[in-house]
Formats: sequence, structure tokens, C-alpha cells
Amino acid sequence: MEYLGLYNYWIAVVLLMTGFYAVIAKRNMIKKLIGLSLFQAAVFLLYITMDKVEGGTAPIFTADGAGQIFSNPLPQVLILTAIVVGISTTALGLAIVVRTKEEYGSIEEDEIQQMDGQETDSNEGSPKNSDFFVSARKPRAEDRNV
Amino acid sequence: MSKPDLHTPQISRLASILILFVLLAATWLVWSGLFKALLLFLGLVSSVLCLWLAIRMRFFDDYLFSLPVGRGYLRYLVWLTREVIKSSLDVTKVVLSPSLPISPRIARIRAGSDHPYDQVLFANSITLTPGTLSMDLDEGVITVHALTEQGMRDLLAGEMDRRITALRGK
Amino acid sequence: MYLAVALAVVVTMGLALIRALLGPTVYDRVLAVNMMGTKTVLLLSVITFAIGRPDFLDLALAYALINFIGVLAVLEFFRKRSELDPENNTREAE
Amino acid sequence: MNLIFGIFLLTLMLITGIAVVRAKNLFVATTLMGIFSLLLAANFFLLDAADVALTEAAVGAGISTVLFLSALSLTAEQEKPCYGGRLVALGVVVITTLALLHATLDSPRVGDINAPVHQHVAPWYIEQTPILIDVPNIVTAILASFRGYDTLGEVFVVFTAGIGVMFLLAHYPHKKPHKPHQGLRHYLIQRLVGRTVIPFILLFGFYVQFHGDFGPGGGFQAGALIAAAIILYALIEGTDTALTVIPSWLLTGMVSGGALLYSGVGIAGMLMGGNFLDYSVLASDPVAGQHLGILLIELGVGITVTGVLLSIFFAFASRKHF
Amino acid sequence: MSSWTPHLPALQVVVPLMTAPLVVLMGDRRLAWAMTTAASLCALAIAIALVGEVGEQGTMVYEMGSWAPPYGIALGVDAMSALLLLVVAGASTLGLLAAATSVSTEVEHQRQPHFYAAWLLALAGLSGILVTADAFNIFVFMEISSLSAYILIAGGPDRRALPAVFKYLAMGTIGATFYLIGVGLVYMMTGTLNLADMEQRLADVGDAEPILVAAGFITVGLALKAAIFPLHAWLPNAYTYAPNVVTVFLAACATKISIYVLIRFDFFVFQANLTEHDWQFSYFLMPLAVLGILIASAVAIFESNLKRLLAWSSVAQIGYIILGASLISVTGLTASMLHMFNHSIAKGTAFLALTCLALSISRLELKNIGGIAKQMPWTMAAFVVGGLSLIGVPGTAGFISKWYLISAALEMGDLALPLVAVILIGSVMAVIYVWRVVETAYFAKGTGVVAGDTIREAPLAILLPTWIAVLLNIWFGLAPSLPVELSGNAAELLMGHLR
Amino acid sequence: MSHIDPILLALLIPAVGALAIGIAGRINDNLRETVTLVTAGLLAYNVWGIAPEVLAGGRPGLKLFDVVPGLEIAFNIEPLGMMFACLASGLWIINSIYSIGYMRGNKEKHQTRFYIFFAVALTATMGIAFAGNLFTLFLFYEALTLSTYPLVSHKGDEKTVRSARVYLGILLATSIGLLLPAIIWTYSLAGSGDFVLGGILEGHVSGPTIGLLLGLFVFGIGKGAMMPIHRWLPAAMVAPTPVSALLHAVAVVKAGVFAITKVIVYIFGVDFLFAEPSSGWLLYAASFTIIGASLVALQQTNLKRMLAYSTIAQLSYVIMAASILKPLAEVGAAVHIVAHAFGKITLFFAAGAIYVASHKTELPQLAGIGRRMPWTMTAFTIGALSMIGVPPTGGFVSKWYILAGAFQSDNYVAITTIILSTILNAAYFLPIVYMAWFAREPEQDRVEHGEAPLPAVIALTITAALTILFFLFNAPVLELERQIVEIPQ
Amino acid sequence: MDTVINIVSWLLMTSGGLFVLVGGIGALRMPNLYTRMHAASVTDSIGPILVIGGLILQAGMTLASIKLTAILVFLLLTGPTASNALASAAMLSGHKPELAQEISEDDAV
Repeated sequence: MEYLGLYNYWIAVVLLMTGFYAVIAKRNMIKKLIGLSLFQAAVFLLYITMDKVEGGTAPIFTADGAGQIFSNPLPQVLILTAIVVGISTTALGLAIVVRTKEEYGSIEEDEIQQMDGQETDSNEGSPKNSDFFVSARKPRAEDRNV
Repeated sequence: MSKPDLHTPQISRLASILILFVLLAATWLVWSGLFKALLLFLGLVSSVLCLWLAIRMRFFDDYLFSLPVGRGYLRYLVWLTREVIKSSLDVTKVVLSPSLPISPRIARIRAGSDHPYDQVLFANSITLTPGTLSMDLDEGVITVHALTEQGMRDLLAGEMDRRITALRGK
Repeated sequence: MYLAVALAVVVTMGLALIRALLGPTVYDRVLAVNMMGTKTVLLLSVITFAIGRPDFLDLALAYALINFIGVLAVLEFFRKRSELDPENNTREAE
Repeated sequence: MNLIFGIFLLTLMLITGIAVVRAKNLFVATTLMGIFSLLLAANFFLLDAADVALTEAAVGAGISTVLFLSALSLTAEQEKPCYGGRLVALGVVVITTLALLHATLDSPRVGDINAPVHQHVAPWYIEQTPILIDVPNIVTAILASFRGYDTLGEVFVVFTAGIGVMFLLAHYPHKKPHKPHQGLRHYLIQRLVGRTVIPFILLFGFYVQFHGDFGPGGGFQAGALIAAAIILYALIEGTDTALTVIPSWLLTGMVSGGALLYSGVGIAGMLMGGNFLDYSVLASDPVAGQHLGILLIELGVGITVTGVLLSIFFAFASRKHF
Repeated sequence: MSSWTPHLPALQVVVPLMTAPLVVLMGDRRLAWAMTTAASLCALAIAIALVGEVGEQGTMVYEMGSWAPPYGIALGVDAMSALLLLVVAGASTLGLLAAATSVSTEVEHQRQPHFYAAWLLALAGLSGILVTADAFNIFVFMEISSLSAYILIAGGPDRRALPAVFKYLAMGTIGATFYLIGVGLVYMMTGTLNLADMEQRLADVGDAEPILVAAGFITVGLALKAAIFPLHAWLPNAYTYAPNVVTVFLAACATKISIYVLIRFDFFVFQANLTEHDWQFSYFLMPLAVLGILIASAVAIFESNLKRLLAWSSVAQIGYIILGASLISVTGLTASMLHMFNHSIAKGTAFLALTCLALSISRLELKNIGGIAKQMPWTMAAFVVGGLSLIGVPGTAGFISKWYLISAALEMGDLALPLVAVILIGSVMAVIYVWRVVETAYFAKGTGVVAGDTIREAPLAILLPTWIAVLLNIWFGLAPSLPVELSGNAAELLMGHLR
Repeated sequence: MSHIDPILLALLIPAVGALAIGIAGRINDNLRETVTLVTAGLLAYNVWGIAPEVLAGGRPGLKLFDVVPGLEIAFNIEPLGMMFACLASGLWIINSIYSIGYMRGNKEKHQTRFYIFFAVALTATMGIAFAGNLFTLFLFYEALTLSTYPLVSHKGDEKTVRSARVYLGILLATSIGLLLPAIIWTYSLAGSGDFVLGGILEGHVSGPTIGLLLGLFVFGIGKGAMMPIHRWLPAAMVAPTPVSALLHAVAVVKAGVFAITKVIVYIFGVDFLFAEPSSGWLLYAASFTIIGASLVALQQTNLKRMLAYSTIAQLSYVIMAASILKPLAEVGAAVHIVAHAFGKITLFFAAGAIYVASHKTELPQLAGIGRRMPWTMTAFTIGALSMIGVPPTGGFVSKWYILAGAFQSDNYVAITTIILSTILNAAYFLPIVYMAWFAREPEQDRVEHGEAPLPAVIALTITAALTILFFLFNAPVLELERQIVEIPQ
Repeated sequence: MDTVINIVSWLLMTSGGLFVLVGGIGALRMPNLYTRMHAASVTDSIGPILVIGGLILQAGMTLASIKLTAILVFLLLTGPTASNALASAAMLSGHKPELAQEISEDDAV
């Protein structure tokens, strides 16, 4: 039983690292984001695990139950915020992925890297600006050459 | 068992709105369970807001929106529950028997009622009963997938369709 | 007694999870997800009673709702995909 | 009992998590991620974190899945196999894991009432909340008042994400003839059921919004639920129709307005002689002031979150496909 | 007005924060720029006022919502944060002044209000990190600043900005989450989030494993965000493909704020409580700093893209800052703080000059700027001054911090010689990479310039902020008493805290 | 004008002059050159005006401001600096005259830039000369390096730029890499970097550290061109000749040896160093440079490069003299700065004049040129004699003092070096002189040309005259220099 | 009275639990998608009805039972809808059910 009380932590740690692994090892951008979500979710679990008090209950007063033991509300507050931060990051990341797909036609990082590499090797004079932005820029000689 | 006449749009629309409003307000009250002035006021505001959104969403502009009111529905639900239990036991038997005696069937069934609401009720009731599954609802024709031949036969007997059609008092 | 029910539900969730992992098609997985969603609703309902705080049923309600939207989003996803990519829509997972 | 459930659910989570990473099909990974979120939320609930569970359910299982699916339908569904770099990654991960596991050995056991976390600060909150703020939900009291500044930050994080997605996706490079987005219009069952439940989901959202003081919930969860309801509408009726219901100017107004409302309450506290985000000065009675302040800022949170989540969803959903 | 004085720490964050939604609501790009600049100027004024206040009354504490610190969130402004507040607000203002001319060439008109809102959020986020005294609040504002930084960078006109910013996003989020894990572990052992309270309560816990691991996670997480070698992989491309003014802003302050948090956390929370922590801190960071200086400078020497060249230089300069901190002495920390200040001025100037260049040249490659100094004398002169400051030539701001850095290194006994050697080799390498650019601009034939690129001197509106930065370089090179005093105070504060 | 401190004025005049030249350059070439000359005149007037006070034992000082506490920009005029300032400011006038002739004669481009940076370089030189502490010295030292870079790379073609890169690279690298730590080290050891007669380091440092610190200083001051960091000087010869003449024969290189001397005298202190064996290596290093550079010079075929190596050798004379660490030798070192300045500037002027008139740069081409350019070659001869140290030229005076100092300390290494190098000097200068006057002009590259433009001729005549005059009237200089080694009255 | 209600509710809940379990087993055992959906629908229809029914009995006439009713209604409304959506999606992408034999009874209609 001594270590059973740490089971939550251990799962959180292993999950954390599963997500972390996905972020490092995967080349697919969406997969990376999924890994990132997993990673963050595991941290949430780590925090929430702390708040539990044996025999306690969620920190909300009820009309009748005065003198109850409450679990710690503070980690919950923090994680509420962290969840929001997580989804915000994910949303932004997805937007970037979508734009990347539109510009490169791929969301695999190594393929993209390859494309960028070819760009500078073969085609140096012409910056491959996203067509998105060309309208915003003054027409320039290099663009005309392309 | 007076149903609002669906063919006089003005009245039915207003009635639908009112019914929805009452339902929303009542739901708020029973969910909240707190009868403080502020919360009651907020409940009113919320109900109105929901209603306003529903109107903006044009829920009342066509016939697609109506709510199940009336005793007939209750009776139907009781019947349906019985059916569900019955067919659940059937499926349980199938699942638990070592040989897994399934004989999947597909059939197309035309719903008895023209009213889309009834058709949906029909389709969902089919799905709700284990052993049968509505896969598609198109112009009143429901494609049904059944786990066993027995289940399909039961369905094709038409009991359910009859009861639903009867609900609208035809 | 709540324990027994909850346990049954949890075990079912485990079975559903196995189905989700086995696939073999994406639809099987979605089915499993949907199952897990409704099972979670049940589980939560039972647990609120088990721990004596039935006021937390809101959670179960929210779950029921969210799960539904999730499945519809999946349907919409398939619909879009079949619209865009008609040849490739029989593609299966793994 | 909690322990057994906890262990069971956690194990399921672990399996799911690993499956998510191993899945080559991104759609599968996404759906598994949905399962993961559900399990996580259930775990939160077991660990007495009702508010967090509600949020995780609404966000992780709901909004997040929808967003991932939207992005998937705009990109690719299959992950391409990649080679190399795994060993390094594995090495890093193993080292980090060992470090963390090592750290946990000295950690207080789960549920240990003598753990340091339960000795400091937290008891004060539990003691003082009924006196100073007088709302039943301590989490809300801390979230909205004691640590209201964090929550202000949180709202602005959401706001930032909204701005960002709009910045990246809400404008089109070339106006091509746009085919109106149909949604599930031809799916009668879904449409009808959807119509029936949408008003109630909305109502439930408002309920969560305004009952944050009393039970799990609050502006953020409400925002997510209301947004979910409207997303549901967009799914069944098409994005374009949904945009006529909630026009984009309204969304922008909500995105900015909520954030302004929140910070405006803070400024009001300042103008009325207190510090920033001091609600006690808003009314003659400090507790009433706190109530008013919490109500207003939760409203601000709800408005912004709804606005941002919807903006993000619409930005993805109405993006043309490549 | 004086009644507002106690509110200054809050206003520093709230003013830009609240302007952001207003900018989005207005929706007009010119108005957006004007409002953003006004807010940024306002922030600068507040920062200056704060510097004065901190000088007079020491650390300023502000209780958010009037809740006392361990329970509520407290803000605290001391010399260290005041110094960096100046940097942040100043860099933002200069960048915005330049943006009036530059942004329209890179960001579509209808997207500009969002762009400026993101800018304000970045400003608010960075300021928020600086003023807060709460570990979790740091995380929240770190995320505001990071997310807005991602947006700003993704606004770059080159498509390569997208993978670059994605990498930044992934690594930045991992960094922030590592920080969060660390804070969580510390919280687990202390039950508090307020930094001061945390330190006190840590004394009871001492060297418990979770604390040690937490220290590790916080350090690594922040090192990721601060792009400390070898965790800098996201930085070069992110800076290269961002819109030019964004690079000005972010290069001047973004990574430094993470270093600030790192130093603050380490000195105000861990150092006094953990045995041998100073030793570990030093011996972990010092080699990284040294390697960072040498390797990044070497890469910069062979880089042909001007922005990436400067970005690599940033990685190297971060090495100096870390090196100063890793000495754990008053002089070392003074040098570190001072270099944060001076490097932002120097790098800001250099990037501003590149912004001017970019108005005429579509591709900022070395070979494209041959002989450009003839057509753009003011721009290139500004670059030269910025470059000299990077090298650390006397008379420029960069020299002062190098002086302190070497002084600090000389105090190190056995390590003195190798450290001085590293600093100096780094400087010499800086000579090389800066001079490659200067030489090309002044003497090379304009071979790479594409015919049809009309090269003329940048308009006054953008030269003005550039030259303000140039003058700042010289001013703080000759009369650096303000930053020196502030960083000296900060260093005293940090070291005094340990005794 | 009198209420502005003359020291400040000495800095301001060329700085303002630079601005004025820039403005004038936009208007008219003549105006620009007038402004240059006026500036040079004003500066010389101002600087020479300070001299009597210093001569009388005054030590005017000026504290500008604290950069940071303990690190101040301060000026303090002592005899060595006074002499250096007088030299540089005086020669600037002559050099400006010469520049006008040279630049116009060669139709160089960017003349305005040239004059501007020349003035800036002079500002830096004045700063070095009057610097009151190490920090100020370093500040202006770097300013000098940077302001001369555009002058060296003036031509702008690839070869020039490459050479200029070597120039800048070595000077900046040594100053940042060695001098700066040496200075900071000094500050941290002694607590200040003020130039104080007798040194400030005594008691703060001992043993081999002294040798190390001295090494950092000597090699850090790359402008002193000790081997093996001398490469920048020949590289700098790609500059227009006026630059080579004033800067790389006088201002820049002298700033180097001046700074080294100053460090030895005012930071270490002569007596302190003399008592310390670990600094002995300096003498050997200087001797090695003298002999080595002379040998290299012997092999050169390009006139300016030969002159450059000669300069390297001559600079080490100063260093060697300073490192003998005897009062007479220190005087010799100071005097040599002056004497070599006159001689070498003459030689460069002559080389430039030859280039302007005939575009000849290589030694063999010079055969018989004496007949076409008698004035120039006469001046060249005088300069060469001064380099060798033949009376009645300035070179003799300084060599005399150095030798005397060497004998005073029985320093046979120094004595041998001086004798040997004199022979070598003669060996590479005399053949040129002989060839110019007596050899027949080669047929194949015969160019019809006369003397260089008049301003150039005037300038080189003046400096040649000065070389001889210095032999005759060196009393004020000697008086000034004696004060270095004695406590002022 | 209480004991009766208790016993009934336990009964309901236990049988509900059993049905759920059966559905889970079925979902695992069934050979293909559509047949699995049948098994799953056991857990979606009878399961909630029984379990929540039991809970309602436990809660008695409180707000909780109203919420439970709401949950049940919601589940029963959305469950089949979701199943149908899934089946349609599967059909849409050409996922053909394996059939023992096709009956098209209403071809006559």
C-alpha cells in the first residue's frame, strides 16, 4: 500500500512522457499537437492528484453539510486556468498547421524542411512568399522575375 | 388531445414559442432549485435569451420544430420501454451464446406518417430498440439493419409504426 | 451496491476501449468512443450518488451533451471528406 | 472505492494515451484523444475536482475534438512514417521520466491529509470564503476573487488565441466562388433532434454560467457549452446559416467585450478606491460587492470564451479546402 | 496623479492589456496603430515612473484585489523588474514607431488590427511576467506573451514563417509546461505559490527530492523559452521569418524575460534553501553559456541571411547573460542584468536597421546588400553602431556590459582566464560577423542587387526610431549610470538575498 | 574661446571640423579643403598653445564625466602626451597640404569621406594623447581603429578590402582580446586605471603575473606592431599615401608605441618593472622584431611595403628603448617617436609623390628617378638617412639616447640590436638612394613626368627640413621628455 | 417502504449494470461494425433506463431526480441519433454491411 498512493503520480508521469515523446519524435504537425495536448493533460492530472484529501469532497459548501472535509481547491483553480491555456495553444497551433498545409501541401515537418532546402538551393533569387501575402507587398523586381 | 393545427403557421409558431418558453423557464426552475430573486431574474433572462437565439436560428419558421406533448406519447414511451427490455434480452441471449447466432438483415421500411417528426421518432425508436438499427432516413423510407432475422420480423410486423402513426390522431 | 454498478460500467468502458484499440475501421472506434461517452455519463451519475453529492449531476448532463456533439462532428467530418475526396472514402484505419 | 476506480480508470487512460501516440491515422488519434479526455475528466471527478472535470469534459472532449476534426478535414488524415530521431527522443524521455518518478517517491501520498499542500493557504481559503465572499463554491471564490488576476490572464489567453486564429485564418487570399456550406441538412434525424436539444443546451449553458457560485461551473464552462450548442447548430444547418444567426461582428464584439467587461470591473475597483480587481468596494457592503464583482467577471469570461471558441470554430469551418 | 502612483505596477500591465480588445473593436488599421503606439508610450511612461519610484522607495508591492499575498496575487516591482520593464516598453515603442512604415509591406491591411492587438498582448504579457510575484501568475502571463509572439511571428510574409513558428510553439509550450510541472512540485511541498512565501516555506522542506527535480524542471523549461544553448533550435528561424518590426521587438526582450524568471526563481526561491544549489546552478549553466557563445557565434559567421545572422548572434549573446548569472557574484549578476539591457538596445538597433533595409531589398541576403551604404547611408550607419555595440566597442552600450562581465570573470580565480578567453573570443567572432555585413554594405560591388529594385534611403519616419536607438546606444555607452545603477541594485538584491 | 578648456577644444576642433568638412563637401571642393586646413591650423594653434604650460611643469587635466563610478572619461596632459599631440597636430597641417596635392593629382573618389574620417582620426589621436586613464585611452584607441578603417579601405576594390579586413581584424581582435582584459584586470587589481607617475600596480601584483599582464598590454596594443602581430601594418599600405604617411607613420602607430610607453611608465612604473625579472622578455621580443622586420624589409620590392616593415622595426626601437627601463632610454624612446615621425612621413610623402607623378610603386622602377624628381628624392634621401641614424638628421638624436640608456644599464642585447639594425637599415635604404640618383632609367617603362603637384612637394620639403631641424633644435622636446622620468617641479 | 424502494432500485441498477456489461461484451465479440452497433445500443438504451431509473428511486422526489430524468431523456434522444449518424457515415463511405440474406420487404410498397 505504501506505493499504491503514488499510482496516480506514476500514471501522470508516464502519460506526461508519452506526450513528450510524441512531441519530440513525431514529424507530423498534428500529431505533435496531439502529443502536446496529452502532455498538458498529464500535468493537469499531476496537479489535481495533489488536491485530494482522503475522505474529503469537492470544495463546494452544501446547505446541510457544515464541517465537511474539503479537498484542496487551489490546484483546481490553477488547472482550470491551465486547461484554458492548453486549448488556446492547441487552437493556435492548429491554425498554423492549416496554413502550413495550404502553403506547402504537407504537414510533415521533414517534407517541409526538404522543400525549404530545395528552395534555397535551386531557386535562390525568388523568395517563395505565400500567395497570401503577395497582394500586401509592393510589387518587387524579384517577384516579377519569378 | 387538442393539437395545434400545423397548417396555420402563425398560430402554431406562436404556440411553439410559448411552449418552448414555458418549458425553458420550468427547466431552469427545476435545475436551479434556488429561489433567490437574482437567480430567478437571471433565469428569466436566460430563457428569453435562449428563445431569442432559437428564433434567430429559425427553429419556428418551418414545420421542423414541434414538441412532444400529450398523453399518447407517454403511453407510447411505456410501450417502447417494454419493447426495449424485450429486445435487450434477445440481444443479450445472442451475445452471450457461445455460437453467436446472428443473421444480419437489411430492409427498407416506409414510415406510416408523413410528418417528419413522426418519421424521426420512428427511426429513433427503431435504433433505440436493441437488435434493430436505422441506418438512413430518406423521404420517409428508413433503411433498417437488424441483428437477427427474428428482430427484423418483429419490426416488419408494423406494431411500432402503427402506434406512432396513431399518436397524431389519424 | 453503487460500487457493483460502477464497476460494471467501468469494465464496459474497458471493453469499449479494447474495441477502440482493435478497430479495425475508424467507425468501430467512433462507436467505441460514443459508447465510452454514454458509459461515462452513467458512471458519473452513479458516482455522484456513491459519494453523496447528487448536486454534481450537472456534470453528467454536460457530458451527455458534449458526447453527442462530438459524434455529430465526426459525421460532419466524414461527410466533408466524402465530398472532397470521393474515391478515397473507403480508406480504413491502419 | 475511489482508489480502485481511480486505478482502473487511470490504467485505461494510460492505455489510451499510448494508443494515441501509436496511432498512425490522425482521425483515430483524435477520437482516442476524445476518450482520453473523458477518462481524464472522470478521474478529476473522482479526485473531487468537479469544476475541472466539467471543464475538461467541455473542452477536452468537446471543443478540442471538434477543432482537431476541423483541422484534419483541412489537412491530412494519415501520418506519414518517419524514421530516425526516435532513440534520441526515447533517451530524453526516459531520463525525464526517471527524474520525475524519483521525485514522486518523496511526494506525499495521494489523499494524505498531512501533505504540505493542505496545511498552508488552502485552509485559509476554506475558512475565509464563507466570511469574506460567501459563495458556496470555494473554487469560484478563489478563481474569481482571490486569484482573479490569474483568471483575467486566462481570459486574455483565450482572447489572444482568438485573435491569433482570426489573424491566421479569417481572411482569404483569393475570393473564389464559395459553395455554401451545407452541414448535415440532409440528415433529418440529426437535424430534428438537434433542434430539440439546442435550446436546452443553451439553457444549460446559461445555468452553468449563473450557478458557478453554487456548484461546479462558471463563465468558462458556460462559454464552452454555449459555444458547443451553436457549433452543434452549425454542424446541422451549415456554417453559413450559423453565421447569419451569430454574425461575425457580433462575435468580434463578444470577444472584445467580455475581456473589456472583466478588466473594466477591475478598473472600476480602482476608481472606487480599492486596488485593481477589488470587488469589495463596488457596493456598500463588501460581501455584496464581491457577489456583484464575481457575477460580472464571470459574465465577462463567459462572453469572451463563447465568442472566441465560436470565432475559432468558424474560422476553421469556413476555410476553403485545398 | 500622485494618487495613481501606488497603482502603477497594475497599470503597467492593464493599460496595454485593455487596449488590445479596443483595437480589435475599432478595426481600422491606422487607428489601431495609433492606439497601440499610444498604449505603448503610456507603458513606457509608466515604466519610467516605476523606475523613479523603485529608486525612491525600493520594492513596490501591489496586492491584486486587495488580498494579502499568500492568498491573493501580489505584484512586486524591484530594481530588476524595473530595468527590464524599461527594456520591454522601450523596445515595443521603438518597434511600433518603425511599424508605421514597415508593417504595411508585410502584413495585409485588413489583418493589421489583429496584428496590433497581438502586439499589445505581447507587451502586456511580458510586462505581466515582470511585475508579478506569483509563480503561477508568471505562467499565465508567459502564455499570453508566448501566444501573441507566435501570432506576431506567423504574420511574416515568407511562408517559412509557418514551420518556424510551429516549432517555436511546440518548444515554447513544452518549456512552459515544464515550468508548470516544476511549480507544481514546489507547490506540492510548500502549499503556496507566492514566491517570497515559497522561499520561506522551502526552508522547512530543504533538499527533498521533489524540490530538486522541480528546480531542474523549472530551469530546463525556462531555458527552453530563453533559447539557452542547446535549446535554442526554435530561435533562428522564428526571428528570421517574422515581420521585421516583430523581430525588433522580440529579439530585444522576449528571451530575456525568461532569463529574468529563471534568475528570479533561482535566487529568490532555491538558492538560499538548497545545499550546493549555487554550485549546481553554476556548473550546469556555465558550460552551456560558454558553448552557446562559441558555437552560435561560429554559426553566425557563416550565415548569409542577415536576419538569421543576427538571430544566431542573439543565441550567443544570451550565452553572455547566462554566463554572468552563473558566476553568482554581485559583479556577475550586474553584468548579466546590464547585458540584458544593453543587448536589447544593440540588437534592437541592428534589427531596426535591417527593417529599413527591408523596405528596399526584398531578400535580406548578404550578397544583396553589396554597396548599399551609398544609397542608404543613414541606415547602414545605424547598423554599424548597433554592430559595434554588439561587439562591445567602447563608447557604445555593449562595451559597458562586457566590461562588467570581464571584471566579474576575473574575480573567479582559477576559472578567470578561460572565462575571459571565451568572452573575448566571442567578441572577436562578433567582430567578424558584424564586419562581414558592414564590409559588404560599404565596399562590395552591388552584384546581388536585382535590377529594378529601387534602392533609396528609408523614409524619415522609420529612420527616426532607428536613430533614436542609435543614440541610446551611444548615450548608454557614455553615461550608463541608470542601467548600471539599476542592475547593480538588482544584483545586490539577489546576492543580498542569499546571505 | 578661452573659457572652454583647451583639452576639450582639442577634441572638439577636429570633431566639429569633420562635420564642417562634411557640409562643405556638399558645396564645393575648395571650400572643403579650406575647412580642412583651417581645422588643422586651429587644432595645431590650440595644442601648441598648451605646450608652454606643460613645459613649465603644469599638468592640466580635465575630468569629463563618470561613465560608471570609478570609470571616468578624464584627460590629463603629461609631457609624453603633449609631445605626441603637438607632433600629430602639427604634421596634420603639412599632411593636409600634401593630401590636397595627392588626392587631386590621383583623382581619387570619395574625397569628402576621406577628409571627414581623417578629421575623426585626429580627434581620436588627440584623445589618446591626452587620455588621463586607461579607460579613456582604450575608448579613443578603438575610435582610432574604426575611423581609420574607411581610410585604409578607401579604394574599395577587392584587394584593398581584403587588406583592410586584415587591418581591422588584427587591431580589433588584439585590442578586444588582449588589451581590454588587461585593462579590466588592471582596474580590478589596482582599483583604478589612472596614469600616475611611478605606476599604480606596485604592491598589487607580483611574480609572473606581471610578465603576463605586460604581455597582454604589449600585444594588446596592436598598433605597436610587435611581431607577430605586425601584419596589419603592411596590409594598411593599400591606403592612399597621405593615410600611410600621417596615420601609419605617425598617428596610429605612434599611438601604439605611445600607449605602450605610457603603460610602462605610468601604470607599471619604470622602477617597479626594472626590479621585476619577469618583464625581461619584452626587450628580447622588441629586439627580435627590430631585426626580423629589418630582414623582411630587405626583401621587399614594393616601396611602401618596404617602408612599412621599416616602420615596424622602428616602432620596436621605441618599445625596446622603453623596456630598457632606464631614464635616458625612456627619453630616447620619446624622442624617437618624434624623430621617426619626421623621417618616416618624409619617406612616405616621397613615395606618394612618386606614385602621383609616375605611378611607380616598385623599387626597380625607381632607377634614375632622382633626375626627374630632384626635390622629392632629396627629401627621400634625408628621410632615409634619418632612419639609419646618420647625423645631421633627427634619427641620430634618438639613437644616441637609446644607446646611452643601453650603456647605462649595460644592456648588451640592446646595444647589439641597435648596431645590427643600423647596418640593416643602411642595407635596404642606401641602395635605393644610390639607384635613384645614379642608375640609368630603364628603357622599357619610361614615363615622361616631372615633379609631383606643388602642395605635395611643399609638404615633403617641409618635413625633410624638419628632420634636419630636429637634429639642430631639439631642446624643447628633450626638456619635455626629461620631465617624464623626473618628478615635475 | 424505504426497503422496498431500495430493493427495487438495487435490482434496477444491478440489472442495468449487467446489461451494460453484456453490451460491452457484445461490442467486443460481434464480427463487424453494424452488428457491434446493435450490441452497443444495449448499453445506450436499456442500460441508462435501468441504472438511472434505479438512481431516481434512490433520490426520491428531489431536484436530483429531475436532473436524472433530464439526463435520461437526453441520452435516449441523442443515443439513437448518434448511432444513426454513425451508421450513415459508415454507409456514406461505402462501408457495406455483411448480410446473411437481404430482405426487401417493402419493395412492394
